[in-house]
Amino acid sequence: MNDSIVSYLSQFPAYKSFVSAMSSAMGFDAAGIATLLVFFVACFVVVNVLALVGGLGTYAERKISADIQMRQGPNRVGPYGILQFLADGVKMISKEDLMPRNADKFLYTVAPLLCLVGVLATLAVLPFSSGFTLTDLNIGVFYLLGVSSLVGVGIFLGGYSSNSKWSMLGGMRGASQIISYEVPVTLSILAIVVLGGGLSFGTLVGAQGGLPHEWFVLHNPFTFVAFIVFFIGALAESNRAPFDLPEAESELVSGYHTEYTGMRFGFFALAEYIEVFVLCGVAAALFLGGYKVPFNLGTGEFLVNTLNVGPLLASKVGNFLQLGSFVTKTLLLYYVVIWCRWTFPRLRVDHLMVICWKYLTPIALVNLVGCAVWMWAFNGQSLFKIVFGH
Amino acid sequence: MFNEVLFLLSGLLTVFGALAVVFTKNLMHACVYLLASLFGVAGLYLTLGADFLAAAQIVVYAGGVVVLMLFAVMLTGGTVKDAGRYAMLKVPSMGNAKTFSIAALGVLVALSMTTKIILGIGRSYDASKELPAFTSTVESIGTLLVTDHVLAFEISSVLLLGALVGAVVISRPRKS
Amino acid sequence: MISLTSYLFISLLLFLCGLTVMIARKNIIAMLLGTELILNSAALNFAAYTRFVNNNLDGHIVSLFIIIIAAAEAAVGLAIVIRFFQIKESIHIDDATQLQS
Amino acid sequence: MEYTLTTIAPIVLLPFLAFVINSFIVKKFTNLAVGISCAAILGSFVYAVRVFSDFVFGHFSSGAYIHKTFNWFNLNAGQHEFAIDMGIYIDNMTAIMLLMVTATASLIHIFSTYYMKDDPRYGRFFVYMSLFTAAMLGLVLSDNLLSVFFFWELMGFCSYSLIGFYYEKEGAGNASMKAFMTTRVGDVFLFFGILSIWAVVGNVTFVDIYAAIANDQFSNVYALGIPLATLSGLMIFLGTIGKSAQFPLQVWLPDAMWGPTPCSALIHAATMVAAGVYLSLRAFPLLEVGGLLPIVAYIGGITALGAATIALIQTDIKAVLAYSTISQLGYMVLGIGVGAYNPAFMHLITHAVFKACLFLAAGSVIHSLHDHHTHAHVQEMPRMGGLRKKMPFTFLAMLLCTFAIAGIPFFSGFVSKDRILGDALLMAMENKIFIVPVIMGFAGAFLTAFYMFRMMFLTFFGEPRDKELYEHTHKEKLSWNRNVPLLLLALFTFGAWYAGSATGQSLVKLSSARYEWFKTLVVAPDVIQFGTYERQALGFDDSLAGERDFETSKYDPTYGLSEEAAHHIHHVHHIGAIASIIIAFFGVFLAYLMYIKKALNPSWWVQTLSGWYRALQNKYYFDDLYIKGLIKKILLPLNNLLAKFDMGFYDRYAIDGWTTVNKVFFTASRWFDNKVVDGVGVDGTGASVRFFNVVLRTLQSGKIQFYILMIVFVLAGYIWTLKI
Repeated sequence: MNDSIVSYLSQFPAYKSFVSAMSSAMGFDAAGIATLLVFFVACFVVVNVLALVGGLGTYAERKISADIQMRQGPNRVGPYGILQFLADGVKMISKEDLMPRNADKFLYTVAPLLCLVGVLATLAVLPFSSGFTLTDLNIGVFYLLGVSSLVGVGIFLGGYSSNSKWSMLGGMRGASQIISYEVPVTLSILAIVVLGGGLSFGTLVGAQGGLPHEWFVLHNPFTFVAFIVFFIGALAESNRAPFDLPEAESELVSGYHTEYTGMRFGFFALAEYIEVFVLCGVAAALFLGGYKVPFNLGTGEFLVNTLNVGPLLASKVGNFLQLGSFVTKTLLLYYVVIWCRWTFPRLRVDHLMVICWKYLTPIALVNLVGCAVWMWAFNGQSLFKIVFGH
Repeated sequence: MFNEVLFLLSGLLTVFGALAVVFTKNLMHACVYLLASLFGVAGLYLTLGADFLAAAQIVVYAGGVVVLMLFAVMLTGGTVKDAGRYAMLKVPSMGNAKTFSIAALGVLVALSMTTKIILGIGRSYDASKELPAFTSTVESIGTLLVTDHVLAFEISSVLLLGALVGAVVISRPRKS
Repeated sequence: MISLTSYLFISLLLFLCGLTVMIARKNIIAMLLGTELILNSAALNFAAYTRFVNNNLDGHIVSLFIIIIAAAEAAVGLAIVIRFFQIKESIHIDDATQLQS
Repeated sequence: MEYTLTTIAPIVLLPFLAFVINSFIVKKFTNLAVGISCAAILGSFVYAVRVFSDFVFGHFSSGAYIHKTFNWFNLNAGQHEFAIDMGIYIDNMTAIMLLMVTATASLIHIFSTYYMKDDPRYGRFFVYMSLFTAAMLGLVLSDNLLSVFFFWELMGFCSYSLIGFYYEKEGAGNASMKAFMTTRVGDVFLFFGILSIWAVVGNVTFVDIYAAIANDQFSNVYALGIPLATLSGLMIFLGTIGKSAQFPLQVWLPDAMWGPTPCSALIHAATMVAAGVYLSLRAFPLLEVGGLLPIVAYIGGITALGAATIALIQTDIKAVLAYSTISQLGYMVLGIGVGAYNPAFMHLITHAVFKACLFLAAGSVIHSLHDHHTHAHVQEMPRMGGLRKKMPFTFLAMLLCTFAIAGIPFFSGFVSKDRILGDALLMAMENKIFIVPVIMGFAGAFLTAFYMFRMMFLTFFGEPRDKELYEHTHKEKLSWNRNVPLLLLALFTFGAWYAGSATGQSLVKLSSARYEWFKTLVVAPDVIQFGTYERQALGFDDSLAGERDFETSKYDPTYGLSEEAAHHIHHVHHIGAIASIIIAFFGVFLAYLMYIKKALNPSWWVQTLSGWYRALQNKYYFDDLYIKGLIKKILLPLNNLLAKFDMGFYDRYAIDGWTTVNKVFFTASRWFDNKVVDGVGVDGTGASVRFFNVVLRTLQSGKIQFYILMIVFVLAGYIWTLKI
């Protein structure tokens, strides 16, 4: 049904030989176990890379913020402070892992896990490239939204279970913020789904072209506004920048993870940074053409036609190209997010809520209806196509 | 093979989640276990090939209902009278031996009856025939919703709107 | 081998747990949890029947509507509980016996 | 003439209609009411003349009769077919009777317009008169005893109301009550008679009775040991005694004189009292079969003689006439008793005519004698005398009628009375038992002559004894409503109208039977002829129901007898006639001596026969006999006895007894009511309701979890019972 990374890899002879070896070793048809193994390896790779990205995220954030504030940022550890995140990681692990006395032990330990699980679960459907997405579920977007709401639960439980007033307030505010911003984010994604005609990332990205004018963001004015709403919602949902009230140092001493130390805090921080990357990835995939390489290089036809390279090799190269385009787009957005953090002032809680319910949600609804009308009126053509004919 | 594994995992998750909900003393834990149990049910949906249902289950319950429960607990705990040492809310009793014994009685009766029915169904159900392969149900459910069951669909939308407005109005503290 | 009865047993267990929660717990919100469990057990049955008996997806539709209604019910229920709490200062079920004859 | 409902009914209906109309309008339109009443009776008279002419001049057959019936009501309950048919039965006797009644009634009505004019209740008198005439005509026409009985009672009521006409006078009230009661006694026996006949014959129409007698149905039926024929005959004759004031029950007629004189004329002289005799005539075959004729004869004789003797000493002119009526009725009954059917009926008719005339004349006399002091009319003969100059026409009419009643030859009275006495003599010859009635008859005849002429001499001849009264009475002028009726009636007292020969005896062989029309037409009903007949519904067919061929010689009484027997009958009749003539003249002569010549001194007779005189004055103590004897000695004690029984036993046990029974039941039911109904039923349900209330209330505990548990149990129950 939905093709996944294993299905992609299984095209290669190496995979077949591996499977035959496994089955001869195991004595029975090991296809199932083989796929399991491959899935396991793929997931391992993806998770670690993202962890790395998370770590680099902290480094990037400190460097960029320093750059914005006309200062250097970390440069001691490794060349240009590139290994700073490893130092932080080691610090996180070595720190003493203590728990408040009356904390709700079970929830205290479960909360960070929930957060991390919620974020990592979304990686399953993130469309790195046409082949490398772990599984291209045909309910991809729907699944992503559902799972990402776990983060809200984790934050809330974290705040509640650490048995202190600040964390409690931080948790409440964080959860309510995340839940309320889910509404505009979902509606804007729906607008794209209406255009794309399917819930899975594959179809949505496929519906876009390599060149910017074929991206959904420039498809029609409604989608452009939908991109902005999505981006703001994403910021709020990941408790970043102007919406980072839950762990605002000045008021709530760092919000819901005040009492957390050591690796639990590490989970929270890691979850946060990965979530930012994921959301940027989703934004890139839905609005900026995802892994689509300009001039269809990604599909490997060019190579096959011109350099008559073997189709398998061509697709492999194409995938890497697609991966490259997806990552660059996501990191660009990542930069914008970090950029926003040090430019916009923090929002008051009621302002936060007012923006969400009184402005973003209505706009998102209008966009959704607009896209639907656009689809019906111009039967799906992008503005550029209408204007310039092709 | 993959299906059986998933069934086993999610089945265990649901059952133990539900049992945990029954036996925890703390209401918050009950909510979390409920969340776990519902995720188990989502898993079961997947084993039954109902992927859209699983996603809907996750979105609705994980995202909405459980958080709602948690908020409700928070909003209803903090009276001075019930406040615990750290002004933590003292949640009313989650049932004691007496209530559980009564519950057990009820459950026993229900259990005997339903098992009788299920055995009846089991006997009459021939598990022989080949089950169809899993297909994506999203499109077909979508079409069904707006063709056969459009009335139910529209009414549920009105229902949800009503619930939304109602919940807001009811829970808003009166000005007086 | 997984068959219809296995799913029915799981939903039965879910139902029984929900029932015990509703009967045993003295806390209104706990009872709402119980209702959630019971509703899910019903939805599960429908899905199971669609898979094993006649798979014309109507079961899925019904389950979907059950989920929808469960959400609406939870929302309104909790609103009432909150209101009840504001009035009665407690959410103990035995305080809610005004309908007593 | 065509005999249908529309032609016969008016005879009865006209007066009845007059009665109905007048009873409404009499207060406001009195004269109109009187007019209607007179017109009605004249109308009936016209119809009666038509019927009379049809029978006497048309068919002229002794056996002719019309019998039309209609079904009055029919209760055929199951097998007993109980149907009562009413109808009319007209034969020669009925025709003659009709003519007589309507003629006398109309003349009396006319006279009443004079006599009652200044009476305050002038109109009301005519209302009763109309009703009475309707009843009498109805009786005459009716074909069965039941309708006879109806009209009989109606007449009784009319006589009661007319006798009591001056109800402010205490005597009138008593008299009407007395009249009503005594006739009622007779009616009761009549009713028993009708019932006994009914029991045997099945219905009571005359033709059926005659058929029954012909078919010998009465012979072997006994009731109370007496053969039924005699019993029912006796009962019917007792009815006649009551109504026609015969020997035991004659006390009421003299007191009936309290009523206005025209009423006495019509009711107590001509018609009502005659109805009794008419009924006996109708039932003659029954009396004959029952062997009751001797009894009838004796009753007739005693009444005739007794009444005549009492009449001797009466001073009130109306009293004299009343007793003379009783005595003449006695003669009719005597006639029946001796089997003189035709003469008895003739005497009835002739008597009706001259007695009505006598009463009207007396009425005009009384009406003109007005006592200024007491403002009342004078009826006492001692205060009269020499009135013939004051009232010549009344005197003439009265004189003629007195001749008739006294039995002076050439007058109707003589013809009929002589024939009765002749037949009586004949019967006495044959049967010794009849000798005493015959002697009584002849003695009565003598006394009748005497007291009638005594009355004439006292009122009209001699010197006026009350000068002042004499001066006040103004001379009589010939007026249409005072004198014409009198003279007309007087006209019909001549014997020639009724019998061919002047003397009533067929001394001379007449050329045609027409002259002896009365003797030929009126014949005792021949039961054989009625043995087989088929009844005809009224209004169906107007042909004469039955017509016997008529042999001219049939009118001769000796017809069919041997020459020698015929000669014997003639011989006896001649002796009878001569004897009666002698007696009559002797009576007149004696009266002449006593009151005109004053040769004989009445007071002498009074002293010598003082005992008898006192008896006469007290009317042979009949009134005392009845009041002291019958009522005081027998009825009152019986009454007391019954009262004692009623009060003592019946009330105490039957009624009070019930109360005790009631008390018992009452206490029992009260206990049951309290203990069971209240205890168990009412309180019980109350308690049960409370009990269930408690039980159910706990069920509604308000605890939701309890409800859930209930739901589970109920669900389980369903599943378990339905065995899913």
